[in-house]
Amino acid sequence: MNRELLYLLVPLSCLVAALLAGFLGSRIGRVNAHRSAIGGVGLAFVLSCLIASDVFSGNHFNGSVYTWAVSGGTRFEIGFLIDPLSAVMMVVVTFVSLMVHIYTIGYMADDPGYTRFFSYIALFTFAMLMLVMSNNFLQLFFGWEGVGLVSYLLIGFWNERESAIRANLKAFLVNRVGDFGFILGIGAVLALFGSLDYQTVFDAAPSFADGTFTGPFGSEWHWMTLICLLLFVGAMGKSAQVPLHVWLPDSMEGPTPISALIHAATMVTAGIFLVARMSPLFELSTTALAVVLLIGALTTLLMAFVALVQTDIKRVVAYSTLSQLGYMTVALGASAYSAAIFHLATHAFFKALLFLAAGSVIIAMHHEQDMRRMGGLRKLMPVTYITCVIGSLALAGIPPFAGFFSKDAIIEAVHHSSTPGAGFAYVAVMIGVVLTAFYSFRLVFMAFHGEERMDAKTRSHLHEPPRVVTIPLVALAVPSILAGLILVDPVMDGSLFGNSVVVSAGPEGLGMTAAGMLAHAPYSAPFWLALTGILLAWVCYSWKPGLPASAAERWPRLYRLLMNKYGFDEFYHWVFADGARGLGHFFWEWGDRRLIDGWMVNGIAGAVGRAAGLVRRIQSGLVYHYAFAMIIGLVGLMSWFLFARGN
Amino acid sequence: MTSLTVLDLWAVAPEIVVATLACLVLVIDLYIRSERPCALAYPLTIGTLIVGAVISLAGLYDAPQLALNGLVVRDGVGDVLKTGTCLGTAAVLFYARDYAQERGLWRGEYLVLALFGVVGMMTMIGAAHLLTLYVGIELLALCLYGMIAMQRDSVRAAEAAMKYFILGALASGVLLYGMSLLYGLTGSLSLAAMSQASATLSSESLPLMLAIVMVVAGLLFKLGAVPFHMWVPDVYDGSATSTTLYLSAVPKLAAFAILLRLLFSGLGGWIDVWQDMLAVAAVLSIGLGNVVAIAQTSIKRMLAYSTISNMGFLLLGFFAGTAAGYSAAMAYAVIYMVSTLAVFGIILALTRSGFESDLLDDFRGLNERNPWLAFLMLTVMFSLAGIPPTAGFFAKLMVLQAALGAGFIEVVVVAAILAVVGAFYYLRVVKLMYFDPPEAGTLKIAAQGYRRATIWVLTVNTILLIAITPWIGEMIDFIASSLVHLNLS
Amino acid sequence: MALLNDHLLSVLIWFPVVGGILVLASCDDRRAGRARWTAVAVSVATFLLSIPLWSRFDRTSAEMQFVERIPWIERFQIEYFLGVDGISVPLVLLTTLLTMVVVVAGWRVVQARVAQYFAAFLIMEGLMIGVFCALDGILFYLFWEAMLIPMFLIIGVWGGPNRVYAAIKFFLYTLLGSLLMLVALLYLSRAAGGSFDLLFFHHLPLSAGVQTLVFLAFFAAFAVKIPMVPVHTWLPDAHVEAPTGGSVILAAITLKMGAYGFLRIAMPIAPDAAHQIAPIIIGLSLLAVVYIALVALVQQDMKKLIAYSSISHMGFVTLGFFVFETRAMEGAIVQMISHGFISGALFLCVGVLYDRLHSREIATYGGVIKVMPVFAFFIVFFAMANAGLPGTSGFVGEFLVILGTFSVNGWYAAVAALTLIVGAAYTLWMVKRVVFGPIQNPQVAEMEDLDRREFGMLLFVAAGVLLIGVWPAPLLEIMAASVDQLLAHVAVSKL
Amino acid sequence: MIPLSHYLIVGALLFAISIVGIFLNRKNLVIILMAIELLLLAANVNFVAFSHYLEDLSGQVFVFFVLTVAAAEAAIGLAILIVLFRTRRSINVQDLDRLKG
Repeated sequence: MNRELLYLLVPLSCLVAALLAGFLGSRIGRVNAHRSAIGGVGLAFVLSCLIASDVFSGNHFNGSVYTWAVSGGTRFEIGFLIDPLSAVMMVVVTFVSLMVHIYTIGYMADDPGYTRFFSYIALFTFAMLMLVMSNNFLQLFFGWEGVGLVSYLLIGFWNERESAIRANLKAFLVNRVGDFGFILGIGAVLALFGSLDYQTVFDAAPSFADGTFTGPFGSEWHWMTLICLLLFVGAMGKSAQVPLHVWLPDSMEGPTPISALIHAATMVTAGIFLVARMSPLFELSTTALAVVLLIGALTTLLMAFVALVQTDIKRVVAYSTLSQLGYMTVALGASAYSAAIFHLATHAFFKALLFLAAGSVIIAMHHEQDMRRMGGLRKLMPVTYITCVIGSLALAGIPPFAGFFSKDAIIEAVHHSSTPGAGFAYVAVMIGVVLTAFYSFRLVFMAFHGEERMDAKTRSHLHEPPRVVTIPLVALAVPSILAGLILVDPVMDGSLFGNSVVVSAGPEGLGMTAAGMLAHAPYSAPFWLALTGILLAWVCYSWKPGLPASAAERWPRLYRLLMNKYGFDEFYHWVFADGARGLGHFFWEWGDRRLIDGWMVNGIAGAVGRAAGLVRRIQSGLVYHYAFAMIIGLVGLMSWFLFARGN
Repeated sequence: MTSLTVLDLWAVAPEIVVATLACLVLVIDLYIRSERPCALAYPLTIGTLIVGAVISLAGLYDAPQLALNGLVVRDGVGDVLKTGTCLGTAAVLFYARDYAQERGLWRGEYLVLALFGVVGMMTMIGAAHLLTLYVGIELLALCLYGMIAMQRDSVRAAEAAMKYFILGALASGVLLYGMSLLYGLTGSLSLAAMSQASATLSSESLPLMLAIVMVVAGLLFKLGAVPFHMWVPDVYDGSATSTTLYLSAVPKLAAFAILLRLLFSGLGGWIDVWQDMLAVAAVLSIGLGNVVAIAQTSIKRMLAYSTISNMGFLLLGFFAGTAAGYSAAMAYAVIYMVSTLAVFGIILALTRSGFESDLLDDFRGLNERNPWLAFLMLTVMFSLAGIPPTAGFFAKLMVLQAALGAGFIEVVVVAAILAVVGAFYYLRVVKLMYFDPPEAGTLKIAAQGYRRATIWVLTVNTILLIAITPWIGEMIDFIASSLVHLNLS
Repeated sequence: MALLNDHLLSVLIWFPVVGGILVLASCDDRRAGRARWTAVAVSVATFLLSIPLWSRFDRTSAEMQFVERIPWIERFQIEYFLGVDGISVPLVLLTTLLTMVVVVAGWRVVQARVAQYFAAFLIMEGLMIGVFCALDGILFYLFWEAMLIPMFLIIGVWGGPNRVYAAIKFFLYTLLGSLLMLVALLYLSRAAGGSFDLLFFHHLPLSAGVQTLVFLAFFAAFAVKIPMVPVHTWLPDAHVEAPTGGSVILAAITLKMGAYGFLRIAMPIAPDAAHQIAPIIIGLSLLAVVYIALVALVQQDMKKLIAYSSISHMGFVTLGFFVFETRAMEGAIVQMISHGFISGALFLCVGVLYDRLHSREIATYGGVIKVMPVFAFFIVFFAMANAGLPGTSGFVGEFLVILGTFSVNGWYAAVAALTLIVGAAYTLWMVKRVVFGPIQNPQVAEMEDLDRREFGMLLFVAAGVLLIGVWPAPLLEIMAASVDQLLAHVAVSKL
Repeated sequence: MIPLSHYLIVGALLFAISIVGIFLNRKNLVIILMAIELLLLAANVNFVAFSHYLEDLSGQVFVFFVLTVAAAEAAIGLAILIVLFRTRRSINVQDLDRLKG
């Protein structure tokens, strides 16, 4: 079978599925809707696996499907670049998406927007695939905005909820801030390289490495730095890096499957993917890498702290996602792109797992999300409990779970990195390890251990959700345990990604192997830090439950700071939302209505009118006035001639 | 002193015919009484005018000819204008009939005065000599005074007549005084001789300037240009609408003619003296006319001010002093006459006994009452405002082009901007007809049947303003060709 | 057939005009049905007639095609001179396309003076096509001005409560600019020895000072029409008061006439002045992008909001023109077409709501999606297109303009790119308040979803938006040669 | 023998007087009619004087026409005056202000 057609089929099957479920959903009914959606995504998953195996046997592909437009000598193509990086992404995306599709059948069972939901997530898969499979910036941006759109639609899925539609608007706009940088980055790329095709750009990049221009105040700028920073702004938007992270926690307003698929596993990692994809460019600008590293480290640390105090089960996971994204970004900054993608993949699995687990708890609790009203669930919903613990262990980075390998790879990479700021980043990720372990097990202990704090009514019919919900949990638990173990060797010896990402300064050089890492674990700091975190969590939330409260009273200011998430939201709302509106009002009232319309337009009209009234009064109706006027005119003309013209 | 020849008679044939037939009408009206007023006089009058038109047109392409010892000239431009005058007057009387009958104006004298007015205009048009010029002007003026004053029971008409009379007399006095000075300076009363004198007499001489200023002032009064415009609104407003129609539409041709005869044929050598005067008058007229028209509530007054601004545009073409300018001005005069005929025709058609539709508010919701008349009115309004594709646009286009061609670009820009102000009050009429609901009372009035013929003529008259567009070039060529023999510089 | 071969443009111009007069001839509301059907027939026929323009157009040549040239007023060398190039063809097609939609849009909504309504639109269609085809200065001006009359009546007769003010403001605002343009045309013809041939003007040597004056005169006309800040204030009023169809035509086509004027007249005739004044125009364009966007943000009236968004988007067009860069200019032209579709569609959407509740206030609505899911789909789609979402036509223009501008000046591009944020902000905030959220107003709960007619017209436009968004290549192909030639011409100084 | 200038000065004076008479007079319309006659006379004086000094008769012929016209004007003027008086019961110039603006 012709390869291109195969590649084309992957996204298209999802698109068709989406259209079917979306436009004909009401006709063909719920069951057929979800069948078609799952069928489409399933097909995409199978094909992705085929393609992946084909790619790892060395068949890469880079070609265009059709010419989108030709303008000013620039060809804008739609095309695919199939290499290990995109292959891995495809598999991860389609797999998680498939799991979420199945899970959704149970989770959304009694929701009126059932078919709409399926069409959305299928559409999302399509857009995400377009993004990862693209071989040029245009299509990348297309997918980029596409996932943004679907995320917008899905966060606001329950569109009669004020909070939901506020959250989705916020998400879209914050992302647009990122895109603002992104599109300028693309503009810079086009201006510099005259092409938007990855290969052309990457080939040409080294020759432009030292190209500079004078920025504001006569400062010297490297083109590469500018491009990379602009592109990274886009990445910050999508991957919710500080200070553009504010939309992600609110996005939890969306249904849980979405939080799992879009806001944990796939979409938010698009930024990471972007930077990894652009690694040939970023490698040329140390400045950019340093910035990436710094932002990553900050995100890791700040968000992890916030996660400590959250009581909403989904928000805890959300902030942990932010923190983990920080890890990946740090890896990118340390130019350990492979490690970043590695962590991206494992994180996709266990974070999706955690979200779905949280989701299943939420179903069982009848959409109660506050952990303070849970507890003791482990007896009632064992499957969920076990899978959730697996996820948490993976997240905390306890060997031999998936998270351990990827996170360790990152820590090692940062440890050995020469990027400016690596030292700070190293400390940050180390602290991050403790916090991660702490908040993830805090969740476990609060939700599943201790006495039952829910009301009797809820308690009475608490039970394990149906199989469509648990099967995906189990299915995701498997890679959460094994993915690391399997993948770590090919990643570390660089055979997995090959040359699809730059491997110069990555952990590849460190000769790490699965066996080696496992053996080395008991003697490594991260391992013990993680255990400490878990222990602390046990102490605070299982052994001495009073402790956190007293701690909160002990340091009230710190506590409030964390509860307010450092006040980013308030600040943005005050400056941007209110600021823009205020400015708009001012411009409209004073600029348009008063200055232009009031004074200029209507002012002139009024003046003419008044003049008319005035001149009109000269027409007094008295004949001698008329005669007088005539004489004046006559005399005027005469005297004008005598004096003005006479000499 | 050469003796009278047939050629001389042929040269003044139109005037003679119309004058004699006018007397005939007078006599007939005196002796033949009929139950309906003017049952015989009216058709005879129309006939007279048509005959006059035909005779004028008959000699169109003959070589220009001075007659009666250089008192009159018969040439292409004269013939065209005379034809226009006759036909225009015919249309006027046609529209005026119902209205005048309902107001007891429809008497033989009315028609006779109208006819003698036509004779006066023809004399003005054919004048080659200050004497004929003056006699023509006065003949027309006297007829107009009479026609206005004929509405004996109306206070307003009497007042209008009196004002017109006083100011008109003043103006013609000034004109006459200027003529006397010219006579003294050039030693002749014939325009041809005057233009010869321009070779010797320098334009810097003070008395000449005074003379020209006075003459021009007199002419500007006849045109109704600022600062000699004061009579226009009051007279338009006070007279019976039929009379307003008569005095607003047709005499503009004659006015153009005397401008041409006196300033070009006679004083052409001193163009630098009168050019600036006309420029000033033109701009002032456009400005004042357009601005003050905005403040009017009576459509007749509004149209009076619009006349003032339109005469300003006419002057804009004329003062350029080029061939293009004169033909532009002449075309402007013709097109303006047609538009005026149409607009007053519509007003008269809307007027019914006991209901003067001379207030702007009477046009409210006309589109509801009578879409067709509303549409005709719309066309005329846009034509007067100079919006394409109407003839009015081309008229303005030509004068602006002429003025610009003569290098008066600032004047053109100012005129263009003032035209925007002008557009406003024409739009207001459209607004009243189309955007506003009709007033309860007016509906039934308009519901009465009009004379079919009237509507038909009106339609032809108005649609002409759009329909001419494809052939506007031919029309301009025709007018220009009638001027060629003046071997304009 | 020979008629269609040799006089296609004349047919395109005069067929709808004559059709309009025919509709007018059946001039009373008792026979409204016939008027409607005739109107539809005429508009569809016109569209079909305009297809050969696209199919038979030679994309490789930048010359004028389908040229018709016969003397009209010899004395002034005014000619009946028509012709189209790659820039005008898309605009002509846009006109014929949207007129169909508009005719359908006014189907049931307009009950008073039906015949006059449809006649006005048909006549206007012809005149607007004339503007895009005329190559003689006076002919251009004739169409340009004559088009005001039907628009004036449409706003004034079928408009909202404040229609009189809006209509007169619209008319006088435009007239003032236009008359200055007329003076400039007259001046040029004097300089050109009497001819009014625009293409001849293109090669007319002019001194720097003259160019500046001429350019400013044209600028007065076109800037008002586009409209550019600060002469834009007629647009919100006109849009708000005009009936749906009027708003659609205004936004979709009338505004484009101004932009087209820059390309066809102002820039090529006064290239040096264009370069000299470009910074100011770019400044105004960027002002439009930001300032107007902020103003749009705070509008309470949907139509006003969309009107302001139109101004903001037209800012992109002028920006694309005056950076003198191929991609930017082609992007700008695509933006013109796409904005035609999108803003038109948005006005149709508002119209749909207005027909149901007779309110344009955003506050009146909320939770519309509950009762009108199909409609909600469309309005969200068009809103996204308005916010420049890739895959829709709105993206193509903005993308190309920003890219092209960046290669000229990064800062311009940066300011322009702010529209990604603010543009999304005002559009989606409106959507949020209108479409989503709980239903507060009980009347909203009674609203019915789209009927077949509305669905059809919205689908039609949506298809166009999507097509251009996914595959703009043909559109760019048809204009490429002409744009290159234009830029080459403008690059050469006349001094 | 009297030089031309004297006649011209007389003419000019008459002209000035008549004009003043027209727009200074607030009371009686008849005075205005008289002033108009005076105006024409002023011109006539000029014509006669010029024709005499130019030895050209046409000027004096012109004067005859002017006199005729003057007579006609007087007639019409008085007629209008009477109409006015009939409707208005007054020939006061200041009362002529119905039409204005």
